[in-house]
Amino acid sequence: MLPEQITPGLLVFAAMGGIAALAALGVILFPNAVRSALCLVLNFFVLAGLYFTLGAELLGITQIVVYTGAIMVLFLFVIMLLNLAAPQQLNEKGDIKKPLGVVMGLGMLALILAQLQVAIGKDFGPRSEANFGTPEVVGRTLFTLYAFPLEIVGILLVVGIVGSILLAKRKI
Amino acid sequence: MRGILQILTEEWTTSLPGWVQALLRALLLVLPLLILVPGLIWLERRLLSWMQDRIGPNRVGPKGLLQPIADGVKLFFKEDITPSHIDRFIYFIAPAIALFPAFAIGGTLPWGPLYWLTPVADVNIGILYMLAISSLGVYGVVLAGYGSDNKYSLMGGLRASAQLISYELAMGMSLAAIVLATGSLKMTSIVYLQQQPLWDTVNILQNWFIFTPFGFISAVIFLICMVAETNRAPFDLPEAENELIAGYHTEYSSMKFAVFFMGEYAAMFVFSGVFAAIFLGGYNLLPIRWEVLSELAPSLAGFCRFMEWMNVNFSWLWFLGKCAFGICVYIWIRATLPRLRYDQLMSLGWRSLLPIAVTNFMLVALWMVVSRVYGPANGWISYFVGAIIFAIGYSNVTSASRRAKGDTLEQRGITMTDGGARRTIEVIK
Amino acid sequence: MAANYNQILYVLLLPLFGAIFQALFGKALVDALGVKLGRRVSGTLAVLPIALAFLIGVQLTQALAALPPDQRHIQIQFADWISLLSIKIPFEVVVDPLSMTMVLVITGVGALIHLYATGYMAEEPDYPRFFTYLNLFIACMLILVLGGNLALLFIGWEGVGLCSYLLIGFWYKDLANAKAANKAFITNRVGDWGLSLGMFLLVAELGAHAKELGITDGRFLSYDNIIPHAVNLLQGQPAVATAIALLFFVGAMGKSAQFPLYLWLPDAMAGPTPVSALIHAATMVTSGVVLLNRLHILFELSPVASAVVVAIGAFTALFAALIAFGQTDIKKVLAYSTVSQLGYMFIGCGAGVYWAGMFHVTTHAFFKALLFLGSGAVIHAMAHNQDMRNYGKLAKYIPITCVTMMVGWFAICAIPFTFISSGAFSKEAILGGALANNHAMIGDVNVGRFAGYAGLFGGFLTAFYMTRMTWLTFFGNKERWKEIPVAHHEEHHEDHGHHGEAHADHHHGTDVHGFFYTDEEMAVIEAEKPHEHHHALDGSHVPHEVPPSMWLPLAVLAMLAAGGGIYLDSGERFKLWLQPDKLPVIGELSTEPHNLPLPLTMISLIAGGLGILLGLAFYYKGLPDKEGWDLKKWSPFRRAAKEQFGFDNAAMSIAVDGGGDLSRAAWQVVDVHGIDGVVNDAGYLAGALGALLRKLQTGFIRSYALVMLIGGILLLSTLTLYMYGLPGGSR
Amino acid sequence: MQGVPLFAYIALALFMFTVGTVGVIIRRNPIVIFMCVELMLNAVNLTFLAFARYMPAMALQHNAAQRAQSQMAGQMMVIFVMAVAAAEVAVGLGIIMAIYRLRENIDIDELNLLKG
Repeated sequence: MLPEQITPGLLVFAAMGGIAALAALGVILFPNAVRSALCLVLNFFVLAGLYFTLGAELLGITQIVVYTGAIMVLFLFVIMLLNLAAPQQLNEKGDIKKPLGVVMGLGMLALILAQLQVAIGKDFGPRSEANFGTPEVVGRTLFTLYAFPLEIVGILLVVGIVGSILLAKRKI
Repeated sequence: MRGILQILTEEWTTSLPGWVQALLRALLLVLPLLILVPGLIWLERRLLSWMQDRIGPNRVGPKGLLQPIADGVKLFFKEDITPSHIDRFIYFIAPAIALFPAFAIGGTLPWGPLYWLTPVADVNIGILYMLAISSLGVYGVVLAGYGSDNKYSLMGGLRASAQLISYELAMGMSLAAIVLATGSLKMTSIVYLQQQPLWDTVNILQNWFIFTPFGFISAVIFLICMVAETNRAPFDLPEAENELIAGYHTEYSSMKFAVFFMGEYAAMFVFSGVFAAIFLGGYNLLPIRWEVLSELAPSLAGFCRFMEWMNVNFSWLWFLGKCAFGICVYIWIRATLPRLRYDQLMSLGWRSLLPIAVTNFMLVALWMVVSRVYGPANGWISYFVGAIIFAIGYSNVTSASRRAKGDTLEQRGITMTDGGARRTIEVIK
Repeated sequence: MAANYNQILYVLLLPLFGAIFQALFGKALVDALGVKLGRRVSGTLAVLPIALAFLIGVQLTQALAALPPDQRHIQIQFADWISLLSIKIPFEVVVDPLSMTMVLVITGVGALIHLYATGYMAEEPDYPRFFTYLNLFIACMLILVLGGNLALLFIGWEGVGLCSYLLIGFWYKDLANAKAANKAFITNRVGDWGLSLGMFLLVAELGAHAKELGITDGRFLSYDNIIPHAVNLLQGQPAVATAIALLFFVGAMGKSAQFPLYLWLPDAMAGPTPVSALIHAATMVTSGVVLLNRLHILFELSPVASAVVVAIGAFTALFAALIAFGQTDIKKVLAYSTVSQLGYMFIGCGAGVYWAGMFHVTTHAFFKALLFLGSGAVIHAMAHNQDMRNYGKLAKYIPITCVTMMVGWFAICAIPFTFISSGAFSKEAILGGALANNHAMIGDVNVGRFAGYAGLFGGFLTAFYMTRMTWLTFFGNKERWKEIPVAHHEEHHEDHGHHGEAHADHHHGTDVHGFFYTDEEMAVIEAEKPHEHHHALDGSHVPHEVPPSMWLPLAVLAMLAAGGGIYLDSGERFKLWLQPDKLPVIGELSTEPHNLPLPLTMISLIAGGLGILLGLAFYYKGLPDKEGWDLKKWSPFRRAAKEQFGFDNAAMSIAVDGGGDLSRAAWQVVDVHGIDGVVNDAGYLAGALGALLRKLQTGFIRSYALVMLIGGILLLSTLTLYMYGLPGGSR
Repeated sequence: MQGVPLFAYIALALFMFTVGTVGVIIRRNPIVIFMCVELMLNAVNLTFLAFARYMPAMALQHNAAQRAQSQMAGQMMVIFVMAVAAAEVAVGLGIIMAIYRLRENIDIDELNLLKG
């Protein structure tokens, strides 16, 4: 399960994974929502890099376009819009939920790790073809085998758009 | 045809280690950008003053050519003011983020048919990469606006985030039409396809996308969107000086301001390059296929060979020329058009550009299907018939909605929230 | 000629696209182009798909006719539709002589009637809606006849029922029309009940014996599985065969207006006249005959069922013919005549001469469409007054209509040896088949033969009442609309009506007026009732001939009615086309009866001639006093006939009042005390439980998340314990 | 990537998921909670992709078509997760904005309309 030797790839992964993990921690530790959001942007950006290392180049770039470029900008927009009117910070007073939540979270981490010990053995290796993440291959699969889910997702997005417009408009 | 440049550089470059090659390619992109930015500033000021019938910078150096250098020196030595009560980390990182995409976008631009020199990385997902990186540009502006702890800056940042997201969609859709037509996201193959016969029929001309109907529509939409994406007039609402002082960079001074400045001009340059590569035939000088012409007119064969030679060896020059043309268009637009109102900006992006881009995309699909089955002529006929149907439907819908809702903001149900006090903004027609 | 039978799909889809186009863009078109031009364009676009479908149909029919007779059954599967575990129902289309005959009738006559309707409905504000329904009807009818399995037939069957409902109630603001539409729809449900039960029974039987019969593809509803296998399946079980056949016949009765389910058809005349011509005379009502033809193998296997078919057909033919004597509304006369003619078709089908039934369907489509369209022209000329008592001497004013309608009259009177009376050819075949054969037997009684005699008498009646109608309308001694009694001016609305005036004082419980309206709604509807198609008819009225778009279809149909019979009959053309060799079970059937004192044609000639002569004798001088505006002077027979011999009243009071009482009883006893009690108690119980449980809902989302996480951890711990075999778990 | 075991990717994803879960519980700002949900979704995406790239040895016994299908399934899931997440964010932020407009406050502990 653990690597036998240190390779350059491992070092790169360690660096990226470390940044991603720290950024993830930052999301929940910064009291300021904008900094949380920035940490999340960093996390997503590094994740895109990790997708590249996994060979999924289209998904990596999509991750940047969708998450970093659109979703997180929306988050920032909303945070700033709400701040614009109400500059006071939300007070993050501690209560019993905080320590309990952390303990429970660590418990979950430990339990799942224990499961993973058994589940992931040595017989997993990077066995997919190298070009499995190119636009051609992904597109071909998406529009043949997964055409119906794609259509449904399209409908979902349309409904989402209409819904958010309805929510945002005062007068319809 | 091998040119001097090829003979001189190919063997030497390809013999270097891979990472050195990559570094070399990156330098070949970034250095010209950095060098050209002061020139651009001079060009803009001179051109703008010429269009506005005044003289412009003319004191430092011949024709004021050294003015940008003087400005740079001034900016370097100015006092660097940092406001108190700010979010320091965000405040400092914002200019860097603003500069980053401008340089990163250029990574897939091909400057010539010399694969070992350019582009920096000819990735499979070139256009997507370009869109992804350009979508990161908004962070610089938004964070600058937020980090400055200034109401006007914050509003500028807010405006920028909404504006950039809105126009990115239309931009992506307009490029999607081109991607559909070429079948590839690679910049080099898009340029290569533009060297094919025009409209699949005219053998002697190159198929620059701006000459095809769908490409022309895409080009117009892309042009508008790229102006909006670079926050240039008439879409410079994030830094509208008469409403927001200077918007997101109100609180920046000295070098940090210079970095924003540089980022903006670099972005203009790079977007012009993207426009040139996708719509204007890339590094080709003229939309003429010389080898075909020389077969048709043997008397011109020598001239054709010469032109081909020019094309190969000075491709970077033609490409730069097209970029310069794009920048002149930027300046021309800035000199001509007044700034849009915010709701006009949104309405233009969402209600005009996006539907047109999407329709164009679908029409390209129609054209491709029909022309593959029934030949190019029928393909074009179906494209135009579809376009006319859409135009009629679109004009009907818009006129109906205008009749139903009226033209003022209030009648259209738009109100603007502004710092707790809510008021409906009336528009005087 | 190698034809591409896939083109049949165009025949199906063209009218459908027409309907969709009319529905989506018709109104916009009329708005955009202005009323006059818009309606013209919209009408043209409604006629066009039908005409195109007709042309394709002709081409395919020619191709089919070129094939040898035993290859003329082509079944094409276009797509999967329903695919269950063991039953597969594809979207399939059958191209054979039967379906192509109907396609030609539907699209040919349909196109003519569409054309006619563009003129007839020119004043109608809801123009595109009308053509939407009309095109949709054609599409559904084509699905009905072309569908390759019973499920598709059922779709078409319901579709035409729906279109019929929509079109009868086209002027839905007039309450009587809405009620007539409801009546038609609800009466048809009875038939559909039979059809669906028959279908289920047949499928259950086929499915149960699929292995023995060798049906492997699971398409139990498809004709190419039913028809070859039905003999093997049902030969040994006559009771089942009879049950299935009778259930299908119930379906056919509903759609084809056989006694006692004929009730809706006369009321259906409330719809616009082109609708009456297309749906309630030429096409939809014949779908029962088509069904019997399609599944004739089932009826061949069951002489009892055939006898029932024959008996009901004969009774309907006579009963409706008698009722027609008491009608004063020109369209009602034609409606009862339609019911009567449908009875003839069922006599043919029951007697085993299925092709003759279809033959009569075809000729009837020609002359009855002609008669209806002609009556529409008359009504058009007479300011939408439908009462024959107000007509007279119209031949002078509307000569084209008169001539064409005379052709129709002559065709329906079925006078042999005249060669232009197309009804004669088909009716001879039907009656000959009934009299010559002994297929329809119950025990030792040959029901078919009695039906044949009844049919001969019916021919006499037909000639009589049709002569009455023609003479009252076009000839006589005076132009009676110039002297309508004052009291009668108000009364002519009644002819659009539902139950007629006899029901005005007849109470149906609280819901007096109809099935769905309350009194308040009624009042509103009455107040809003449009009057645009009820112009006053008074002494100063001058009838005008109809426009070309209306008399052109009349002329074409008149030619068909005159020449169609002899063309299709010469050289047994129609018989060889539809049924080239003997039937699979009952074998060869003769249409030449030997047990009559005179040849059949002579008897028919006498019956028809006598009918015409008697009619002339009665009505030559115009309207006799005994049928005048004063109902008190009428003879008892005629008054009874006007009220359908009391049958309508009886059926209505049993079905509507009885049903109402039953429902009220169910509501007040079963529902209020039984079901509501249980439901309410359950509600109280749930409410009490909820009141306890709501204490748990604090409303703090984070607490919920925490609890969820704790639950997840508990699950994970169990799993881990299990995996590692710690105390309490086992590996 | 060369030399990186599958476990490394999965462990990183697991860590991100845990952080997201804890964040949902301990933070009071609904927008941050939302971001934590996104974090969890991305952790799952990473898992999908890692498994898509690292197939078990027994997968090699399948025929080519099955193998291709199994290596594409993970990416497809990621695409759908992204699309659903985009829709979710659009609607969710819309709801937060609407709540803010209604109550001038978005503290999640003040929003207890769900209280029974």
